[in-house]
Amino acid sequence: MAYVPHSDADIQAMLETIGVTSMADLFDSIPAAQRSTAAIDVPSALPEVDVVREVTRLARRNAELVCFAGGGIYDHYAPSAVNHILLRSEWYTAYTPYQPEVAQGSLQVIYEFQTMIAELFGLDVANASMYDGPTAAAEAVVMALGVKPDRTDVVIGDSIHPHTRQVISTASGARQLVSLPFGPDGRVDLTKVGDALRGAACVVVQQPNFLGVIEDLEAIAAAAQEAGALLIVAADPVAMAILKSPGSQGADVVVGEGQGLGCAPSFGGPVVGLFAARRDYLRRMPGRLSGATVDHDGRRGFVLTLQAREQQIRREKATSNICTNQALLALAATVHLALLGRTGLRHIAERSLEGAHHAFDAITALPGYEPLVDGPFFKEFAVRTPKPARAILGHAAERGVLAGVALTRFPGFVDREALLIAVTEKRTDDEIARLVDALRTA
Amino acid sequence: MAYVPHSDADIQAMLETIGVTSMADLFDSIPAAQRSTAAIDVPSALPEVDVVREVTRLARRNAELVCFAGGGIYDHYAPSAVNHILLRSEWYTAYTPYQPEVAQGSLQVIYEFQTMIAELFGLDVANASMYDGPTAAAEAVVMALGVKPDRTDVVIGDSIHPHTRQVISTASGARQLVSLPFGPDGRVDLTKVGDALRGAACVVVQQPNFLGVIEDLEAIAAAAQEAGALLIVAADPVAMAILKSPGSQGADVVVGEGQGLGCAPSFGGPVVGLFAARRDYLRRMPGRLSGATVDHDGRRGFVLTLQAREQQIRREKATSNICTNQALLALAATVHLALLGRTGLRHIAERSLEGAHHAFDAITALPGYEPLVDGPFFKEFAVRTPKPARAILGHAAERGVLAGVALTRFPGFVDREALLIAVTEKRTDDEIARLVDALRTA
Amino acid sequence: MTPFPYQPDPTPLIFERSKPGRPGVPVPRATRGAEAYLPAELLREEPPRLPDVPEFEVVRHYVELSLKNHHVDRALYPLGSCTMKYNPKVNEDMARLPGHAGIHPLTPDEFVQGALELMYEVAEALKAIAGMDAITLQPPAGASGEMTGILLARAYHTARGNPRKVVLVPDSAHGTNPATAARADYAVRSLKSDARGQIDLAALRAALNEDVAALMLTNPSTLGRFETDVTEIAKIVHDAGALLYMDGANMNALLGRARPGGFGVDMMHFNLHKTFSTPHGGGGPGAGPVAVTAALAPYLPVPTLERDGERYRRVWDRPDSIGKVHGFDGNYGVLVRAYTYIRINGREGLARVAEGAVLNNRYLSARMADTYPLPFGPGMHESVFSGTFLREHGVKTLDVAKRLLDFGFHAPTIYFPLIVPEALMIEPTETATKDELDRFADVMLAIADEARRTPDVVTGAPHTTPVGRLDESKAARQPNLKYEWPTD
Amino acid sequence: MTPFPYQPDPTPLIFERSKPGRPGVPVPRATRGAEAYLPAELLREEPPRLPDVPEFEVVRHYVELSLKNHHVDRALYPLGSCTMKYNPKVNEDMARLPGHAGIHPLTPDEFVQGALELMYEVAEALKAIAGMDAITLQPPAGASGEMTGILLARAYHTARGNPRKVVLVPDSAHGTNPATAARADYAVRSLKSDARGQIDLAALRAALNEDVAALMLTNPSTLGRFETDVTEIAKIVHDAGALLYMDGANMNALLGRARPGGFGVDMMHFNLHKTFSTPHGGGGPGAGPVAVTAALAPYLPVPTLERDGERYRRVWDRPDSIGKVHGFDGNYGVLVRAYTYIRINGREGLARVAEGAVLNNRYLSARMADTYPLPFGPGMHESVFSGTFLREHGVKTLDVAKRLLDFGFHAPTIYFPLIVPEALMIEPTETATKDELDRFADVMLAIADEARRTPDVVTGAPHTTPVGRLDESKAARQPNLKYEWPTD
Ligand SMILES: Cc1ncc(COP(=O)(O)O)c(C=O)c1O
Ligand SMILES: Cc1ncc(COP(=O)(O)O)c(C=O)c1O
Repeated sequence: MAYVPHSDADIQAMLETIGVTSMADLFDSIPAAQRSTAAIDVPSALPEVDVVREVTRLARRNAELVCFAGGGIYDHYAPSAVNHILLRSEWYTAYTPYQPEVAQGSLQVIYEFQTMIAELFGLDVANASMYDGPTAAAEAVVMALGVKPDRTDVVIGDSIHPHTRQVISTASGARQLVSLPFGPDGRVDLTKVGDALRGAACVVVQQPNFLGVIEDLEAIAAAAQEAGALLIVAADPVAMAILKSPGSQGADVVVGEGQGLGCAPSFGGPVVGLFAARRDYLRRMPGRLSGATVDHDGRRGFVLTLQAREQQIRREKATSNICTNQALLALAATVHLALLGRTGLRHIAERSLEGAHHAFDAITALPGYEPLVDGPFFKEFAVRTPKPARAILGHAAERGVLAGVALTRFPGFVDREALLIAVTEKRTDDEIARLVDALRTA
Repeated sequence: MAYVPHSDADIQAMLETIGVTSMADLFDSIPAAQRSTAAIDVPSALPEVDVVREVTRLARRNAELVCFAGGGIYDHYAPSAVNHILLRSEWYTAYTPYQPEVAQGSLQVIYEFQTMIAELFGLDVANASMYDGPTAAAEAVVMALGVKPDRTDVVIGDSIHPHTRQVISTASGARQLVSLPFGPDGRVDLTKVGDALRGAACVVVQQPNFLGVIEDLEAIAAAAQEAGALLIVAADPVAMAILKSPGSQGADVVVGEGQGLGCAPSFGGPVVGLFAARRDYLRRMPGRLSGATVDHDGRRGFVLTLQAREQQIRREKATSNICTNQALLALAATVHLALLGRTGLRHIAERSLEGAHHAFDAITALPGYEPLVDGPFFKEFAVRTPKPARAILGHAAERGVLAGVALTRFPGFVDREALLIAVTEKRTDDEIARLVDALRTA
Repeated sequence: MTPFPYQPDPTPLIFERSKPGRPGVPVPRATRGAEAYLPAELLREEPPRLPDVPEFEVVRHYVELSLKNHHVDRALYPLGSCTMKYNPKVNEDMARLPGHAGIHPLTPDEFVQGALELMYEVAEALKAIAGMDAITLQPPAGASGEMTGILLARAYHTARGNPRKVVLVPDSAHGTNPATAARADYAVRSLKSDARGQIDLAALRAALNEDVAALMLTNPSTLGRFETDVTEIAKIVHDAGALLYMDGANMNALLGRARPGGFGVDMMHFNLHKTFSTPHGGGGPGAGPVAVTAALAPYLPVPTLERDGERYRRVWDRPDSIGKVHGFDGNYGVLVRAYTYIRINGREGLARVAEGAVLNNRYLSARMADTYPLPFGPGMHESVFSGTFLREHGVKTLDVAKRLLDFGFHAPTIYFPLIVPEALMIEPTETATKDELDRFADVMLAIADEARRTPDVVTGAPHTTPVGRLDESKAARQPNLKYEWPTD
Repeated sequence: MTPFPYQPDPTPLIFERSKPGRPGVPVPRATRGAEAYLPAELLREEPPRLPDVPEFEVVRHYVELSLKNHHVDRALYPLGSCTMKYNPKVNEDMARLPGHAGIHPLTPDEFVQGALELMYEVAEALKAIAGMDAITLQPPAGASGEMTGILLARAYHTARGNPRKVVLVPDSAHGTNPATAARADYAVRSLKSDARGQIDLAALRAALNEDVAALMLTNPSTLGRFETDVTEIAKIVHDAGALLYMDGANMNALLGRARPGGFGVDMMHFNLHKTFSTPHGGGGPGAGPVAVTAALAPYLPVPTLERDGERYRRVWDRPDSIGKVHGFDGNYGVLVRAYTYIRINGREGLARVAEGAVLNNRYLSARMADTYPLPFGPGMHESVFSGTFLREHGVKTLDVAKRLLDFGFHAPTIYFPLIVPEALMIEPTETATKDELDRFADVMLAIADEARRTPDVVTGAPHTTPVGRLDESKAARQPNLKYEWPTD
């Protein structure tokens, strides 16, 4: 009743105009056997205030912890203005910009977003967003398989996020996933790359990788090129402020999880998948694209373009089945990056880097905590723990700290008693000290 | 630095255009002796995220308590849509609508607000808002003194909120405040009204009064009229959903605290003062008024009108010195009332009434808790306590309950060990049970 | 003349506003640069060219751009199939509570019991509405739900020895259906609709064989009409050993009135961003939970959610699972909104939603049908009109759509479904008031009239929008997809 | 043509949208009606005629109306004296934290230590900025601060045996100054400004005697100019036993550059809604803290705030206090915003604010001064131009103001201060970018040009706003101040 706006008189008048006598008549087209009469088994209607109380109760059933967990979702700070922009109903209550004349706001934002993502990743074109980082990676694999129709192998670094691997495996239709091990430095073992790549459509690595380590992309790119395989890199856009861009290092497709750009962790969603590629692959890209054009008076305007790639036009021949994407989060990322600007993003990256290194130094100085791998890392690192990582997490949580992620929870890492610890610019020295203390006393 | 948007190059270019060489030169007009060179003694600049942390820390230093306190500020629920409207920068970053062509939004809202307040209070005209309930009462007294230039007495019911009395005394310039006692039912003692009013410019009472009791306004109005004094009533707008309006009962001016209409308690401000009067007093009213008119094409539009009452035109002859008012809160009240509508406000009032009576019954059944007065009450009531009220508040707070307000904190009530307890529609049966339990175990 | 609110034309790009050296939002800084911690060869030389724009100007930029959008909070947004209903404001607040927005998906279960409880309750409600046995909340949108469903079908068939090769898709289906099936490595066979716009049972029987993995049925169909033969269809499909997938995008018509589980559906997706009022966000996010019968439950994505008394946990140990279709547990923030909506409506309110949706659509259809023909009759929650009658005036459906913009309405979905020529697919949703519907009907009739009298006004529309019709072929021929910095 | 975003003209009143029997927001209901608890004679028979409008339509109504407002987040809002600077978004979030927005003012002090600490810190910061000894945060706006100040003066003088009778107010002062003094039962004597637009020392000396309670000085003055004789003025005033009140509305020019306490001010108010970036809210709320010297401290309103170590308390036992000027402790929510602003800026940033404010104004003045004369020269943070040169074309300052609206800018403050004929009082604030100032200057010059070439365009302006110039005299002659329901 809350949101159906009619009075009884309205309803009567409308039924009359329709020419039926009751609401029930409106459902006549459902054969009697398929009509259900029993009430839906959900609780009774509640006033707004009571629902607020209930949903708040649930929110409080989630512990409030100082977050050192990463693994794809990072507790970066989103400036307040991001949310204020998002709260304008012009943005969040609009649909996909199918009528460009009344959607220039959304279309220009997508264009700006595409520009920013392409720039961060060092590539020619980026799309309007994918569901998240892992599904973007799966789309990239599908694209690569399409580009290389005679190849079926997909080579995946073991240093990639296990969830990304799972999503690729589930959702890309890839037939053959070939593993690429990592060495003691946590980086893809370059000596194995060449072999693995023979006959592969693509190789997928992550930058920085699942263990936080920065891969030697140039070497991997060289090997991929040599083998005629596409190089797909799943990159952290925040790291791009300081690291060489994968595009400049030879990647063909760069995907990524954009959550760190102004999106709340939100238990993993909604976040925003990033997808950028070399221009060569433009017409094979998944997802929406906003392009600049002009109206009849020559005014600049934007439209969804190259739609002949998409399901609404191409149906079974589409490059992807994606329709609804994560537009609002792409807006968040765009506003976020605009607010931070060139130097702001760099400060955030450097501060995360510094905090992570301070935490690393302090933690690896504790007895029993040792680096899992020894490659250069950005804002995240893995340490072996003297006790089961899950027990340490419980101990730290009692002290109000989410001390990272237990590697044992991931396929491929189940026997590694280690914590993956992420430090963003949001973590103060004090909080890092609390973390170290929690680990020490665990 | 955060909000000064220039680059060094901008600053250089601007200084050049101005024709000075340094920022310091811009302050040359301040004689050297008056220039200060020492830094302002406030802490250093902080990033936004750190300030959020700090201000959040302060927020958490305020206990989160289930609120049974009233005394002018009530924990009514504001539907979510109120705040969403208020968060549109069109509303909160606008100034007073001095250029009506680009402020029709604000002006129409004020007009709607005036209509709603006049309707609730049963009077002819209402203004665009005052600072709060007590200052609105003070303005009413000033107006009455102006209407009755040969009278100096202001009669005030002892059953009015002590803060209102204090503000009237401080800010109205009233020379003589005459007290009107209340009887055992908590209502103004009608037998004393006639006498007190002789020679008075006005009488000020509150509906429901400070003790929650509903006054017999008709009788007071009759006495006031008889004595040629204005009747000023400070009324709770929420109560107006079910109680007879003071206007219909003979009040000349009705003021009120509008906080319960969609404004957060916010430690007492910003809230919104309401002011309505009979048409006779229109040109003596304080504050802004939005009036309907037409433009050159005959289109309806709104302007600030009758400004000849106001300080920006009349300076020392103005009806009040008010300039900035509480416009945004008036918008909140308008949206709130529009969302609730005729039946919604009634439900809220009835539910508050019912909750208060349930709580009253349960509390006065406890040993040692007795009604302070026995008149009919709306959503608030006072009970004598078996122990000092402050101690009981402490005990209840440990149980997460703000069990009301100790009457002893107020001038005029310092020797009354009693709690003033308010129940709004937001309080669940469960919460009321917690309150009763806290009082029982105190 | 420039319109009000004043809009410079065009709004510059955020990059065009950039001037180096201007401060952004104040952020924490490191004491030492990246070189102190990382080898130089990993570091970039030039920072990415993000714009240098002060906070205030950024805010103004995106406020200004926002004004160039139509949106639900302005006026009717009658996009058929999209269910552009009111997005309650309280949903937004709930999703933003720190206890919901701030939680990390890799937090051990014992510290996110509230989130798991909420998801569990959403799952239970959707199962009850679907009349089905199990569910996954992981798919982040409808198309992802479809994908999940078809992968479940593949797993199901594979477990029975033959993954099969073909998925049947009616010609009236939404583009995501065939695209999904193809993406899941099935051959797509299109099924022609019959004269009623429904599944042609004979054609269905003919198409079915042991290679067919599933039929993807939309019910109500994209014509807004209930597939009256659905039980028969289910039987035919099941007899061939295939599965019946239902695209539940149109559940707004059925809430509390019919349960897909009750008419033989094996798996279906919901669009929470349609039926359950979560906002579309200018294109997303959504959520596409997939409900299934017990036979398909073993294959659901990991983790699944289980309850032990008051405790909830995510279960990963599901050997038959298809795996993961999202990096984490789906669009949780969307689930919070949907949960809020479900609780405010409650059992009574949800049934009213379907009533209101059908009432509003049937009313609007009744008001328009004398002028705009309905080749297949009015639908339940949406109706598909045909604009062919305007051809004689040189006016197309596209023109009507554009002309609507001048009256402050959004256009309907057009040229879909494909089986209606010059289709105008209108879905008012239950949250439109009668006044709004009347205004919209009046405008539609007025446009038909204009098309007869002053067709140029219609074919030249829109006239009042920030830009006029845009050169789409130029956009496609010379793709300009990002800003090019001036080379200086 | 209708503008975009489309706006029906006029937007109906919310009452005109009402139709009985439609549901509003769902609220809790009592089990029994009011009659069950209260005697019938207290109850009204007819409910107040609030509108019956569904939630969605209410939202649309106020969204639509919002679009008819100019606001800071669109473009320059150069109202002199009003300091329409950027209102940082984070301020809004902080004020809405439940721990700030949800607390009750009558909570015992021990449970609101955070609020008291915050207020204490704001008080300390403002005292440091003012260079004064004590402060009250209670006044909810500037005018209320003035009132508080003058009541303090009365208390001070009364304690010394003679409350005195007169308050001196320069002719350039803001209207609230004389209105306040009169309201506090003082006779107002206006002081004519000298040729510099400053206090005429001779006139001041002549006006002073033992009946004068205070001089209300605005510094920088409403011309934006520093009162260079201020120390001398203070001395003269003090020698007569009077007090010097400073209207601190223009503190944006002085932050960190000059402290009123350092030049002899006895009491001053701040406008947090100007200098400290809290939004104006379409007319309010504000906050007008009053800082004073030790001599005036005993009279400050109750409660005052005290700190014992880590504990804060409100002190009511102040026998000499003037009492209360607000029902509770002032506009706390505004203080939270101001505190956030102070902490983000910090000591370095606050000094930059004044620099930026003066730089921006002087730059804009430099760009405009060749065309628009500045009778008293450019000001610090604001300048007052005169539009008399346009008279010969039949164009008034009002016309220029209206014409600006067509270019998407708000108008300056006009016809104030009274000592400048055809005054245009422009304050860009420090948050305007150079680009914005250039655009504004260009438009101002273009309008002057139009005034010469095509004066009708200027005198007929605005041309693009939702309504044209409105009939103000009709509004005043036939006051229509509320909706009248049709009598049926
Ligand atoms: C009938 C139908 N099916 C499927 C979809 C796809 O859903 P989504 O956009 O959430 O991926 C849509 C979306 O518009 C639809 O209308
Ligand atoms: C110079 C000056 N003094 C006093 C005031 C009054 O302040 P407020 O509007 O907050 O009451 C103003 C407000 O515009 C002002 O500009």
